Amino acid sequence: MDAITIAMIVLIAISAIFVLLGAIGLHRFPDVYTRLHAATKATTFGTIFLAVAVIAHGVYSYTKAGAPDQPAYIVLVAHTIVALIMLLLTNPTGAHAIARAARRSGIEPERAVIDDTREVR
Amino acid sequence: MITFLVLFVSMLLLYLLLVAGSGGGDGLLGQLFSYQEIGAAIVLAILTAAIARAMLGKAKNRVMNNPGKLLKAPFMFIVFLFPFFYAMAEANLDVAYRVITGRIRPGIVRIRPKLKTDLGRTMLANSITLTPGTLTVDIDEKSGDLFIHWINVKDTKTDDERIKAVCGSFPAWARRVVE
Amino acid sequence: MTFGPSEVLLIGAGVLSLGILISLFRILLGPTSADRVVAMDTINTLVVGLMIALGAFYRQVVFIDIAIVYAILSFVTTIFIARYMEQSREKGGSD
Amino acid sequence: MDWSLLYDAIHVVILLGIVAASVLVVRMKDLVSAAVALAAASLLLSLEFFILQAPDVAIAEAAVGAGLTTAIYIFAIKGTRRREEY
Repeated sequence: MDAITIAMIVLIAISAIFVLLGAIGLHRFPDVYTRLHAATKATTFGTIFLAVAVIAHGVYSYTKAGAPDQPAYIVLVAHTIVALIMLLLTNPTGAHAIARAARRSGIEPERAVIDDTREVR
Repeated sequence: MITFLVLFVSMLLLYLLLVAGSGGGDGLLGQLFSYQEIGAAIVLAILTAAIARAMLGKAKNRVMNNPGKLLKAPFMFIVFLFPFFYAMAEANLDVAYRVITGRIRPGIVRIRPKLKTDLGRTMLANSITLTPGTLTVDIDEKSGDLFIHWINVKDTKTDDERIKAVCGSFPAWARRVVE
Repeated sequence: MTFGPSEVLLIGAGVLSLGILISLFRILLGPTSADRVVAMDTINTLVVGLMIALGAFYRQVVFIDIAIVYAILSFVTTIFIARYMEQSREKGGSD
Repeated sequence: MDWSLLYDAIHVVILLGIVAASVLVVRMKDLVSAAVALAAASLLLSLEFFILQAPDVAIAEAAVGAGLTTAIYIFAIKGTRRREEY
């Protein structure tokens, strides 16, 4: 086993652990808001590590490939970076939209010790 | 004019990132871009910026009107990425711990970060959503107060202590980058 | 039998599809419709990750473009459902 | 161990997900929840086209299935009562 395989095993193991924790957290937490914590943070972090593994693979393959194959790996790395940026921009915004919609449609946070939104409306 | 220039540069960079690898030369630099793609990028970026300027110029983003701050903002943003990723890793270990043990003490708190521009508020809200145990629920549009769902509420006395406990140094960073 | 980067990417894709299956149970169980939207948003993120991993596994660039398009379009869906729930002002029903 | 077995396993998991989500669409009484389940089914269908290596169909399915039909269904639900009764 060469170095790139070991590096990718480490990166993908971290990504797999966080993705599975996010999916299990959907079932362990009691209400919408705490589930959003598990869902957005853990899965976004896991997907970032997966994309980093793909980028590492692309850079390594670029140095190994012959001249006619090299542009394909540049395109692979650039497009993975664009997909990662889109994910990082849209994910927290979507989570914020869901949380606001849930609060305004009247879902109370369960087991809450403090709730400042109650005095506003 | 400055809005137009900002849009032009960002659209140009996005297009060039999407067509990287189109050149036919040798080596890394020769393979990156062909001349046709660079020409198409400039024409399309001018068109996009001219169309979108009327829409984006209305927001209360004062950083767009200050050229010195505008040149500094991208560099400050790159410096900001390092504490941000550290806080993000910390957040995920925290969430992992709470998923495994199920030990939570949730609540919704109100904080007043005193940011003036729309861009600064957006950046702060998105950073808070991705970092330790906090999630932005709502915003009071007049005063700029944020309502934050906190997974493990700590008892704090003053407002400053609470801001410190919720989002660390992010308001200072947001002020440094875009205000 | 070989064990290289392609096989590691395939294992990562397998774990992501397991996460999709676990999240589908939340769409089945979720007491309110907000819970179901959260589960759908999680599945969106996981599908984008799966598309990136399998696109690198196939070694074809077109497949990663689909991931970019998909990330933007799924965001539109989430925002649309959230806007509707915000306006409707009634408790999400249980099933 | 043969690695194509894992590839087939991913394929089967996605197909099971499509079937499960489609059954949920029919069984749900709350219309918004049914629309969410339909969006989940169509996004898994897009992933299925992706795995069958048909990128053009996958893009069309992502645009129409995940983006457009959910919006149209939500517009339709706005004109009705939220709960289904029978």
